Amino acid sequence: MDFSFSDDQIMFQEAVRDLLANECPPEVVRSAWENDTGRTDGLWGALAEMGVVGMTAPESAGGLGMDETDLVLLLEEAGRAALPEPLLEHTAVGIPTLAEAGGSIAEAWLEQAVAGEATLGAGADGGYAVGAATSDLVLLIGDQIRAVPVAGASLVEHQSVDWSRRLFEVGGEEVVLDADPGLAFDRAAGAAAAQCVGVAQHLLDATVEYVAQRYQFGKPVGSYQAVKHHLANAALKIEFARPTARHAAWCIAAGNPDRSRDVSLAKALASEAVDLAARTALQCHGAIGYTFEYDLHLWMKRGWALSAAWGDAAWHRNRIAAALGI
Amino acid sequence: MDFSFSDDQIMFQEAVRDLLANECPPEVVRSAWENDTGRTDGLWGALAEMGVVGMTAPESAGGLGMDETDLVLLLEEAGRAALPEPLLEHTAVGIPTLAEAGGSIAEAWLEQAVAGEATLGAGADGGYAVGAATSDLVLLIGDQIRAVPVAGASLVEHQSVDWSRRLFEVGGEEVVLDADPGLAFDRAAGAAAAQCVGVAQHLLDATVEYVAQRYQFGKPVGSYQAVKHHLANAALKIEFARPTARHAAWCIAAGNPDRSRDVSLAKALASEAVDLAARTALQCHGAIGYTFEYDLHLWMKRGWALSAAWGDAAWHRNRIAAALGI
Amino acid sequence: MDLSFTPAEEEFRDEARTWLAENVPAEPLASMDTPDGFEEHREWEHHLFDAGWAVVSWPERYGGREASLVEWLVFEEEYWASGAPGRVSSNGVSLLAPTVFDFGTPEQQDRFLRPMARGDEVWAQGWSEPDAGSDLAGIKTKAQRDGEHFVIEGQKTWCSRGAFADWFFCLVRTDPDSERHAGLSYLLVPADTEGLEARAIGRLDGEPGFAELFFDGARVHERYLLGGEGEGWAVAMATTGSERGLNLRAPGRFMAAADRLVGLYQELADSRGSDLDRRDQVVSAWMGSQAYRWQTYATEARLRGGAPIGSEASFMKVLWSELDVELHATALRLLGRDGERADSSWMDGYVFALSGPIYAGTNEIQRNIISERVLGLPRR
Amino acid sequence: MDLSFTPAEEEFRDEARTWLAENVPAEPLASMDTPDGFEEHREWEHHLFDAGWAVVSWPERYGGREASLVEWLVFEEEYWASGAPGRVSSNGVSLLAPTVFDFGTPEQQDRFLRPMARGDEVWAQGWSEPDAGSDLAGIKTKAQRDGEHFVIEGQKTWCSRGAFADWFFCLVRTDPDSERHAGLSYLLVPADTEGLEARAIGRLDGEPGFAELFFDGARVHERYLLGGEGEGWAVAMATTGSERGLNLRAPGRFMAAADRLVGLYQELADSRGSDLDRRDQVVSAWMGSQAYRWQTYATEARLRGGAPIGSEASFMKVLWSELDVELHATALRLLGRDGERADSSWMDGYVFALSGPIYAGTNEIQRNIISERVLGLPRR
Repeated sequence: MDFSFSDDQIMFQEAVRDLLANECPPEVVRSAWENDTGRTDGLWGALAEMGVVGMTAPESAGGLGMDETDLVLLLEEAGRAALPEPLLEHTAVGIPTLAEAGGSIAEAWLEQAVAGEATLGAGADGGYAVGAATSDLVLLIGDQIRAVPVAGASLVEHQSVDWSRRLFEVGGEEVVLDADPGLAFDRAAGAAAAQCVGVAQHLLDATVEYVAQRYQFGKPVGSYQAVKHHLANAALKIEFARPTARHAAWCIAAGNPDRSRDVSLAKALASEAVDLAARTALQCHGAIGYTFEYDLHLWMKRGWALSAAWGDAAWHRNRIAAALGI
Repeated sequence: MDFSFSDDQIMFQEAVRDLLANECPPEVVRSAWENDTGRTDGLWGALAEMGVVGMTAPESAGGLGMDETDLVLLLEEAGRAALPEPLLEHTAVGIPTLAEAGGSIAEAWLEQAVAGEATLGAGADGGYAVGAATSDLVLLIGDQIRAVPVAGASLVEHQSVDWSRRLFEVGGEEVVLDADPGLAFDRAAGAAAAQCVGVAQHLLDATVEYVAQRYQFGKPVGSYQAVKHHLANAALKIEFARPTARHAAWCIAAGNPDRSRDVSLAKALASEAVDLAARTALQCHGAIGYTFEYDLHLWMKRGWALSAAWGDAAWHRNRIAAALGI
Repeated sequence: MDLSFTPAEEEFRDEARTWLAENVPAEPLASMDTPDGFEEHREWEHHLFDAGWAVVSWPERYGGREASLVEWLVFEEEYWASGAPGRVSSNGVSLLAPTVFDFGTPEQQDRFLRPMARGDEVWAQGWSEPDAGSDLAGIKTKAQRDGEHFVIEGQKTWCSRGAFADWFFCLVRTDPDSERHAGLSYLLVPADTEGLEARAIGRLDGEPGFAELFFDGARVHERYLLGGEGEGWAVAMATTGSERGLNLRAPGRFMAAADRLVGLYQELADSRGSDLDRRDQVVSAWMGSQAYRWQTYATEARLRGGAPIGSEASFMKVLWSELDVELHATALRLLGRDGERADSSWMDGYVFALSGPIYAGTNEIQRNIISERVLGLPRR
Repeated sequence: MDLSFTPAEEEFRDEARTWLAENVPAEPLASMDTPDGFEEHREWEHHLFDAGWAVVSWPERYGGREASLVEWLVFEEEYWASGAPGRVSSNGVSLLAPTVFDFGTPEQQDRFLRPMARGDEVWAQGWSEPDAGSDLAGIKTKAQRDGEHFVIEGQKTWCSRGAFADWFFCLVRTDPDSERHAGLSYLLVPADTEGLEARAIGRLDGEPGFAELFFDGARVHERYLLGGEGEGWAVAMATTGSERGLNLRAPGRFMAAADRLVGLYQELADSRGSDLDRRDQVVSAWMGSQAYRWQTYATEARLRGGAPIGSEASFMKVLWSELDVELHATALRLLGRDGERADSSWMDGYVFALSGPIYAGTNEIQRNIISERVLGLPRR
């Protein structure tokens, strides 16, 4: 039992954090809100250069042969930066699922995807695939996994409250993958949990910073016990969600038999954490947090969306109950 | 639409409040915790003299011909004083149910009960009848109402956490009453709701008083915003439960078609109010509230018991859902 | 206590219901936080007013029908149940008008109330400033007397629909040497005053629902002073009572929303089976709206008996604002994959609801008021 | 990161499980807050100690087996899962012992640790006073030096099982002119000291679980001073860290309780059908216990990496204490008509759990610590 990350893992995390701090400030996130794609200029390429994009592929396919325990810290960073790039769909779900499926579909797509030359999308079957229009192959995960090449597919777009999340209903010619849909779903839910933790952490950090310098009635807002306890409650949720998200990543990587149950534990707690962090952040900011010009809402809305994506808290609680036999 | 009580109703409430303030202080409640009966010496007789005990009977049977809207304020007072007497079982449920049933059973028991010479008990069928051993006739309310004379009945006693509530399983010879069991149940649930409101109000009042004079770190505990907001939250729950309990009483008295749904509204909110008031009271008192010698626990435990009795919050929420067609 | 509605109240309800059924637009209007939607809503106010439904509890001379408070509550129940549009005039009618009735001169009442009620003049609130939000007494905007005029310098913010409004009701500092609650005055300012610029700020949903007001030598005649010079705090606090209390958000609004939520649950349950965990949240919303309803009717009786609304108004503010958030959050969760979609009335409602615990005195301040003024806990 | 248990850890788990299965009493012991139950629990501690399971993480010379922190956590999981009795020695072992290890002289360590671990000497905490509960620095009990002795005058309260304990660890004011945190000392006091009287106070359940201590010229030798004279605050704060942190309430305790709650739900669901609203509360309890488990293992790695436990311990205190209340409240609700019965282990557990958010620093104080020391918010 060793919960510590290796020096390499920590270094990788710090490198990604530095990249995002420099290259993914709020104005870059805003650009993805306003442009045609919902994506940034160049960030995906930079992540590909660092090896992040294809890291979950075997080395034989040009990847880094890394697994969910390596990826989980990067997903937290992606959440913290509100990164509008398909790290979940492509790196956490698409690549390992294609590698698992093997065969002609992997031959056709995997190496390109690892190199960042093709982008993989993913969505729950009957749900929406985020960013399908900027993907090349979309995996629709239901009772089975159907892969739909975007060239020639029919895409119906809907607007998300997070304008960088372009939602698509996807139809078209498909190939059924020889891969475990339950595992693919858990990869998505686990990745969403890690991103929720990162989003929640940013919301908390930004709010702590704001209330420490905002004065009302002659004192910093952050010196009022009500505000302190709001933020302590958000911190508590995050503190206990984060290890479960990391543990879920390990369960996926290690093939733990309780994987689905413990991914649900993580996603339910992470959804609840980001929901509370978003409510708390807005309430402690007051009116300024309610404006479009102020950046806080970029994270709030990402949090709302990710909290509901790949099963919301209630859905995962039901799955836990089933696993417990109640 | 007029939510105001008449001067007579208010005067009756004040008379009962004065009586209980004088005759039912905590040491009298404690006596009922320790003695053989779970009852007080003389309080039931005093209430009978005031006409409270039989107030819900028609005047033709010696009662005051009053209904639930007259009784609801007195039930709140009974809760506020933690009165260990069967106002719910006897006055709120037993007498009107017997009067409704009529026939030989009413002839045999009603006038005695109105005069306070016989005591009526009540319990949910399959549940416990509180104070059955000091009753003369127990009504067991289920799909039908079964009346069991206590003389010759078999009583199995269990201890409640509120030692004045003597819990009995009742078996024996029975008569099935020609009265509506749903109405009798709602009378009990509605009365429990009103008592919960009273218990919660006392818990809040006692805690406000304590934290205003208890100093820690050089300030009254009640000046800390965390304590203030705890108490504000309890006050909120009570503020919104009380009118629904009074409205439920009116629904019963007026034969409102939504009676069951709106009794459930009241009981669910009142249960939640007293649960929160009890938690808050203990937390804001700290260790002294955790001692047997201090009086707070008399109300806390009454609150725990009444919150669960005649359907807890979850049970009544389910009933509301059914009434709403969901 | 008689909680049935009288025949007169029932008749009033029927009349309102019938009129609304015949007149409420079949299609929802555009958002009132957009320029076009604002004008659509203004038209609707004209229509309401001309039929006598805009301000039912007001005197007839200002366009009301002198309805009782119970009747007003009944009207609100019917209004929101009918799916009628939001009230673009509500800041004027609910927040400013009670103050005009209490503090206005007869001339001011005659000048302002009727156009306000008809939506001919839509009002926005100019109280908050960048450094004075919850701490309203920190207001810095100055209005210096110059003969019969006041000359205003400063900045206001978070004025809802301030980019479209015709008038502003402002709290300004008329005594330059004063501090905190002293030396403030309550001024009514036409939007077209020279030296006043309103700039839109995007709200959470991206619509230009807020404005910042920049005053640079804006001159306002003293006939637009509401209440005495330097008595603005007392006048404002009267308005604050209305804001939190019975006037701004009647139970009917939330009863209707809860009923729609129940309907949404039924509709979705038909297509994908029941879901009892979420069902309990729907029940919570319904319970909250009903609790608010009965507490409001109980308060009505108290007020009719001569009691002031007082600090108990804070109970209502906390209840409806938190109920509104939970109710809409539940709807979004029920919607599943569609919960994050921007183009849903539930998302619009959620985003709007989120402002509730902040405006009109944050809920933290309301809980302070409850604990200090209702429960009597020590201030420090 | 490897979250599988090593073969050695698994072997340790098996050994503990096997021993517990063979040794845990079939019938629950009487409450340790009664005189008879106290002695039954003391016997159990002897038995545990003699088999090497009383203090697994301690050095062998004091009766431990030098287990790692992970192994201790594993032991706790197995211990509570086995249904073994509560630990009557825990105040000594969990709260005092870490302080003795850190601040005790070699003589004190040799004198006290082994009898403490075996339950030969059961310790109670003598910190709180009638006017110094959460505000510990308000302590007034005085211990005046008289040669090699301290002479104690004053009163302590809320000493758990203080009516039965053999020793007390007390915080007293040795500098009569000092105030607040200065001038305090940490004294170990035998229960049979002349001039010390322990009077039982009834706990919430009516059992004599608390004591008040009355000191009237009680003389204690200076060899029983733990840490330096006047340095009691720093010494006490080290113990407080243990109280809130990893030592007092390990996740295993709550994992076992959550599993029992799942079992209770299953048992009752068989007899009266499912009840999804309450089921979600059962799931919440299970989730809370698991979250605490993984957060604790993550903390273990952090500590192994050299980080201090620090203020993050407050996260744990809030989590387990509130989880414990909710878990038991859920059980009582599941029990329906039997929920109010006094003669159930769930009611005992509920009543005990209610003290959790109060003792060892109220949860309000823990939230202050989280916000000020972890998040860095301004103190005032």
